[in-house]
Amino acid sequence: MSTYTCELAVSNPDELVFGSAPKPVRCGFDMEIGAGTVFPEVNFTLPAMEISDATWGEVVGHYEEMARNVLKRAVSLQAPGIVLEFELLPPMTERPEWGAEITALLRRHLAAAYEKSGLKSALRVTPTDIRDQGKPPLLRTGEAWEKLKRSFELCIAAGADIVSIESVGGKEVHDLGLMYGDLRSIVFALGCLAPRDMAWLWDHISAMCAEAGGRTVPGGDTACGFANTAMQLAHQKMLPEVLAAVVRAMSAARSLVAFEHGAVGPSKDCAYEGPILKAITGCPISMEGKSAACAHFSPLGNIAAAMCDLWSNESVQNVRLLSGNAPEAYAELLSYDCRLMNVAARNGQSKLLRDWLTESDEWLSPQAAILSAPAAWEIAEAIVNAGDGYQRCLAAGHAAAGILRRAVDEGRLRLPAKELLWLERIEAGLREMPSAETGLWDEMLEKHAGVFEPSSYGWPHFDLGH
Amino acid sequence: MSTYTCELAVSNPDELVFGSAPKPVRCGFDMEIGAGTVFPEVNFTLPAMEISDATWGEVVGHYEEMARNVLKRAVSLQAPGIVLEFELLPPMTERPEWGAEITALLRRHLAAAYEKSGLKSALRVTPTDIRDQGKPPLLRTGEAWEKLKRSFELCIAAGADIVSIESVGGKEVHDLGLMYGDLRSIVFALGCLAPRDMAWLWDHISAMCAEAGGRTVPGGDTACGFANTAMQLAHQKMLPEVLAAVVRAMSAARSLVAFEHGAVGPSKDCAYEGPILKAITGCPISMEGKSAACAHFSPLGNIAAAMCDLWSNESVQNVRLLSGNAPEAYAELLSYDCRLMNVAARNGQSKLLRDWLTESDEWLSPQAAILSAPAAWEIAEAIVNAGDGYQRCLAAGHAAAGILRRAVDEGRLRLPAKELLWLERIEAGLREMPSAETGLWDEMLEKHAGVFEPSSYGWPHFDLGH
Amino acid sequence: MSEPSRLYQAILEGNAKDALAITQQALAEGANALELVNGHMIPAMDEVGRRFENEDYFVPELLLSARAMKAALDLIRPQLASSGAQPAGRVVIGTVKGDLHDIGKNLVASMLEGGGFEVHDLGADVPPEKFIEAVRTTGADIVALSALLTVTMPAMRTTIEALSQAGLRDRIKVMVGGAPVTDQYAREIGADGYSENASAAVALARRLMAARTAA
Amino acid sequence: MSEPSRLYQAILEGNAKDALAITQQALAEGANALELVNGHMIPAMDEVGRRFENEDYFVPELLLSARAMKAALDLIRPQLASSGAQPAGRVVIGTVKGDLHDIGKNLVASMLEGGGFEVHDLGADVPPEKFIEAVRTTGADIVALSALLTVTMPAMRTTIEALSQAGLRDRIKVMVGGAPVTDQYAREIGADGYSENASAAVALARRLMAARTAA
Ligand code: B12
Ligand code: B12
Ligand code: SF4
Ligand code: SF4
Ligand SMILES: [Zn+2]
Ligand SMILES: [Zn+2]
Ligand SMILES: [Zn+2]
Repeated sequence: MSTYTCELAVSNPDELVFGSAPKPVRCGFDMEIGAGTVFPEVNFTLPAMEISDATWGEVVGHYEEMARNVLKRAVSLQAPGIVLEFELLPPMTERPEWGAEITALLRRHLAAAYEKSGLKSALRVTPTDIRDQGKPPLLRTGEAWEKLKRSFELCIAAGADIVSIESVGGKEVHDLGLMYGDLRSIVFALGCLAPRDMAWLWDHISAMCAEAGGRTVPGGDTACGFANTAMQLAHQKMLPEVLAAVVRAMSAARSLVAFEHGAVGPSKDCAYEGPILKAITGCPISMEGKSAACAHFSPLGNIAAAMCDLWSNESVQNVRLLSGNAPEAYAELLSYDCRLMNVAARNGQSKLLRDWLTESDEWLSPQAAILSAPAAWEIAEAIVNAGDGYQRCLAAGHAAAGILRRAVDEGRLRLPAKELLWLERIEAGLREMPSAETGLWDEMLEKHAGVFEPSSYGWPHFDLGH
Repeated sequence: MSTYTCELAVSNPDELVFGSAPKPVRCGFDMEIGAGTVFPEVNFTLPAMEISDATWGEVVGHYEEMARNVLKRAVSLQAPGIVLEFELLPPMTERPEWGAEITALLRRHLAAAYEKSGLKSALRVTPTDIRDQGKPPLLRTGEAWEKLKRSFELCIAAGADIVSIESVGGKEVHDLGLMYGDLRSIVFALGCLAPRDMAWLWDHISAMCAEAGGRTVPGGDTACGFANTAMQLAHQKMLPEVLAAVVRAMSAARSLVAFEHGAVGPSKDCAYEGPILKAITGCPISMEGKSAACAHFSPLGNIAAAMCDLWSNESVQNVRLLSGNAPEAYAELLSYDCRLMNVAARNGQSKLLRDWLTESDEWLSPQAAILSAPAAWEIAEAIVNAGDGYQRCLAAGHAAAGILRRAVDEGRLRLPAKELLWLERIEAGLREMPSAETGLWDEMLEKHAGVFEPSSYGWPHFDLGH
Repeated sequence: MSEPSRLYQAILEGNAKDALAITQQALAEGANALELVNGHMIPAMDEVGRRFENEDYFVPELLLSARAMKAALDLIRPQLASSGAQPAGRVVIGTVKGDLHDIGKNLVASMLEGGGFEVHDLGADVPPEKFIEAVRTTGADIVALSALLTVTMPAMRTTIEALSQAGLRDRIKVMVGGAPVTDQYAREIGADGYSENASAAVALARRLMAARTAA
Repeated sequence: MSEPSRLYQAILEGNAKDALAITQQALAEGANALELVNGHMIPAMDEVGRRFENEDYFVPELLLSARAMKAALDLIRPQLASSGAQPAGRVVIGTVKGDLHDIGKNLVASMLEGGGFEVHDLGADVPPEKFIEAVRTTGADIVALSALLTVTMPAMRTTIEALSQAGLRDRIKVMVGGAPVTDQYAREIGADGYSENASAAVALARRLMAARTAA
């Protein structure tokens, strides 16, 4: 039975707007995400400090304080609802009990705010994908995977309403591909390796949610380790922006696999490929942009909001600002951002505001150009019309490169010479790719021997697809 | 000759929109403020540290770093222009050479960015009003005033494009008025004392700008020490919100005096009374809201943007966030906020976005309710139709209380009982005020003997008005 | 007797005039000073504090009550002193050098007074020497420092160091506060306590007094 | 002779195959190894660095050049060694314990290699013991630590302390980097240098080597 999606859930780009998704998600304390309202998703983390038995009391104190402040702010601003994201730090996944303890603590705060003030809310918990410790990483066996699995189980039991992960399968090859601008390795990583790990991993995650009674929603994954790495490197002028744009599009083919294996949304905030996923799956998406400048700079500040269902600050440390602590300040900022979107929606004008948010960024960066509603929809369509993971990845790449080329030719997008050079290289590279993934295997097995472990991707059944 | 404004520069509330002011201001490197585009005004300050001879090198290093990062971000995001605000810290006004040194440093960075990347920009410099050191404060004589004056002179000479101040005349009485919820003292401070100091002070500031050749623009003042203090206290549930709202409206009568004595805008960011000032004077205004949550929480996050010409983050310390340093992160955030407004303007839809920004907050707080375009315009009209400073202050108070009362009666604004009680108290208090300020003098001179120094307000010519 | 509960009421309502009159009458009728304070006045201020915490009272209500309390207390103090009763503690309070923000400090001072402390308010922009002098002349138990500017926070440390150098540090407890101050910072600079707001400051001061007596 | 400027060109273009072939031929024709390195290869990498700084080159271009440089260098090394020439310095580099981010560290390592340093890359998630062992076995001049997580920054301090305890601290210079690291933090934990990016890291390493020789 094929699990490949062959149809779009959103029938035309005009239906891709913020706040509304064809398949809303109910979870947490009376939250319904994607049903017409955009909610803030507030993310927070520790300031620079060690996590150890000795400091654990302090760690707990920080989370208590962050939860208290953020919820106080949400109540005071009469937010229609709020999602908190708890991204475990690596030691909290290494010792799963720690992650579960914080999960329970946050859940208690949400429960209290719901009871006392009627604040609707949900808690997203994101264990760290620690499976890439080995060289090559072992993804399906070994201690790291055991701990990761246990972390999911305990966090689900401790009250997570949504679980997510930023999974790393394929990244070991993708990193090299990026550094050398080597498109063949990039496609192999995103189209052949990552989807296999995603399918396997998300089958497990969905099963864990179901086994625990189904109260916890399997949210989604993000191509953070792939496309955001490329975006950050492009931001630092280390990689061409056109490469980051094409990688982003191709990464959607990878992140989609979570949904084909149980995820129902809301997708993870840092998955800027979200609009493409929303077009394909109809599931609500979390996005981040200008109000996540605390965590990442990006050329996607406004356009990222255009189709979001949750609006996030990505991550901010519990440091003191002049007004109060940073997580509280970001809770306020996001609440106002959401209010504006919700006002436009209430006035039946979501599409107009969406188009302004898009126009703001669209032609100032190739990375933005491929994320407008029409562009996302075009890439989404290319993906569902293609075959396996490899072909979907290639199709997305071709679609993105095509969008950029047309924009350049028609004078909407102006690129410096060195970016144009790379756009040509990418186009040529895509054209030269074999039509089926088998055509890449020998080359990649040789080139990256020792870098990735084939059995982590199901080898010797590698050839069976995911 | 009377300097009282008797007519509104903006003939109806619909013309009050962001980005456009009847009297744009040209300054700095090719900036034109209020001529159709909203620009970010980025404010930054030192992290927790001492300022002394020993640390001065470090201080300079911080400002170098902040300027470099903020301008880099503005260039990278292709901002159409940017204003930097340098708010002197008290020791930098105490030793005017210090403030001038940083002014020159920032100006150098702006010049370099203009030359290298064509980035338009202007530098606003705001010396600290240190005249309130004594008890009672001496405003027109003594060392503090001499230093303050010198600080203006040196900063103007060092290249400030715009100068502002957050002046404190009348605050010594206003603070007490707020703490005891004593409306008579509040009106006396805002309507009798403050305007006299403002007139005197702004005559001096405008003269200093003119004497230096007129390259430096006298920007404007802010009722920060009055209305923002009330707002912060209301935020902390220490004062009723309705009182903060009425104080805000009355403070416009005070801040207006700067414009009647030489200021031409852009007004100071933290003057949330800006829309009222813009309606009266037609000068561009700087505002701050959700993206200043780093510095202040407020119930005005979106509505504050509705009529702004500059959009500010108020103040953020040079601390490290996950993305980079905070000033750079805020430069990004503000740039995107401005882009959205400018897109709407480009599409001829400023008013629509303005109305959404307004609807977002208007009925969730009395402080927001008095700052919509129609409300601001109504208060502005009340002010210009009234007589002297005292009567303008009272008129503004009546107008604001009236707006709140109508909104309560018509069910648009819902207030808890304890706020309603205070609204009644305020209405009664306003009704009981004498019709001319002379009716307050004896009472106030007795009640606040030793708290304020009459000669600081022109006594014995106190009765001559300003 | 019905007077003291009228006294309770007068303080609760922030009516200084009534509070004074009632106290005067009660004393004239031979009421026990300590009983007036502990049985009626402090309970009234505790209720005021509770209402403030609950956000039923705003600052003006609270300050008017504190003012009524203080008026009545001033009247009673001679009797109290002669009966050997002590204030809850003696506090020297001020905003540190270079910092002119005094609203928060004033609030803390009023609440401490309302809580039965004897408060010596040195105002704003207070150099270390002044704190030292005040500790010496008042015999203070507690020094309370306020700072609102990040650039004046270091002056808290300097003030504490100056108190040490003056040989006074062991005799007193130091509490600190103000928006930018944190618990951690308080510990770093060697203060004995920090609180976020004015009502918590009273509780803190009481804890510090208890610790002092215990030690 | 025209070979070395073709060598310069091959490295500049990141063409490892050509770079190898040209070097081989030049050596066969009796070219001076040191002259090849100093006169052509290092200048080529300097130009690469300059283009990268100027944002004319992206990382892939830079890494391909570094790879070409390394290929040619590996070929020449025996001759260099026999002529007594030394690498610019020996560097042990790694991402500290608990931290798996290695992209930045890899870049720094490549740039250092391109700059003529002998680089021993220990990978990511490297415990202090491993750094100590590597310093001992390689005779390193410099230890370079990378961290991308605020929670692993303290491991930099621990690593430096471990180097001290192992009696190695005086023998080496420590440089640190990674997005959350600051100059100030570097000073706080007793590192000898910090740099913001990979090209600055090469300049820093050269400065540290100079300081080392001077001392
Ligand atoms: C009002 C105000 C002013 C007024 C001060 C009026 C007055 N008489 O105090 C005026 C306008 C004069 C002013 C001036 C300045 N200000 Co001012 N001001 C404020 C504002 C808006 C509110 C402060 C306030 O009164 N809060 C209300 C009180 C009740 O709260 P609180 O002080 O925190 O006190 C409570 C607790 O902290 C605690 N507490 C306080 N003290 C103590 C002590 C003890 C022992 C304990 C236990 C507890 C405790 O209990 C209190 C009650 O719950 C703040 C903004 C803000 N969000 O805080 C800025 C703020 C403090 N000011 C700021 C600045 C920069 C300035 C100026 C330098 C501006 C300038 N460039 O001119 C000058 C400095 C003058 C000087 N030398 O001090 C910055 C400080 C930034 C920084 N780097 O530190 C702030 C944070 C504004 C901002 N976001 O940028 N300011
Ligand atoms: C890519 C990435 C990942 C990838 C890593 C891939 C890899 N192989 O390295 C993946 C997805 C695996 C990942 C995982 C995680 N990450 Co991560 N990641 C990033 C990201 C997007 C980019 C980092 C990067 O490679 N930058 C590009 C390189 C070139 O820059 P650089 O590392 O800074 O290096 C340069 C300089 O710093 C310097 N330099 C670096 N090292 C050295 C050393 C010396 C000696 C010198 C002189 C100079 C120097 O030179 C380099 C070149 O110029 C950043 C976000 C960001 N904006 O930085 C987050 C970020 C670092 N990650 C973060 C987090 C939280 C995580 C996770 C914990 C997420 C989770 N909950 O699962 C895990 C942790 C895993 C672990 N145990 O380490 C946070 C850290 C927050 C915090 N509290 O510290 C960041 C900041 C994202 C964010 N905004 O929240 N991450
Ligand atoms: S985008 Fe940033 S926060 Fe999100 S997963 Fe990637 S590194 Fe982590
Ligand atoms: S609002 Fe805040 S920043 Fe602005 S003047 Fe007032 S205290 Fe200063
Ligand atoms: Zn993330
Ligand atoms: Zn201000
Ligand atoms: Zn300001």
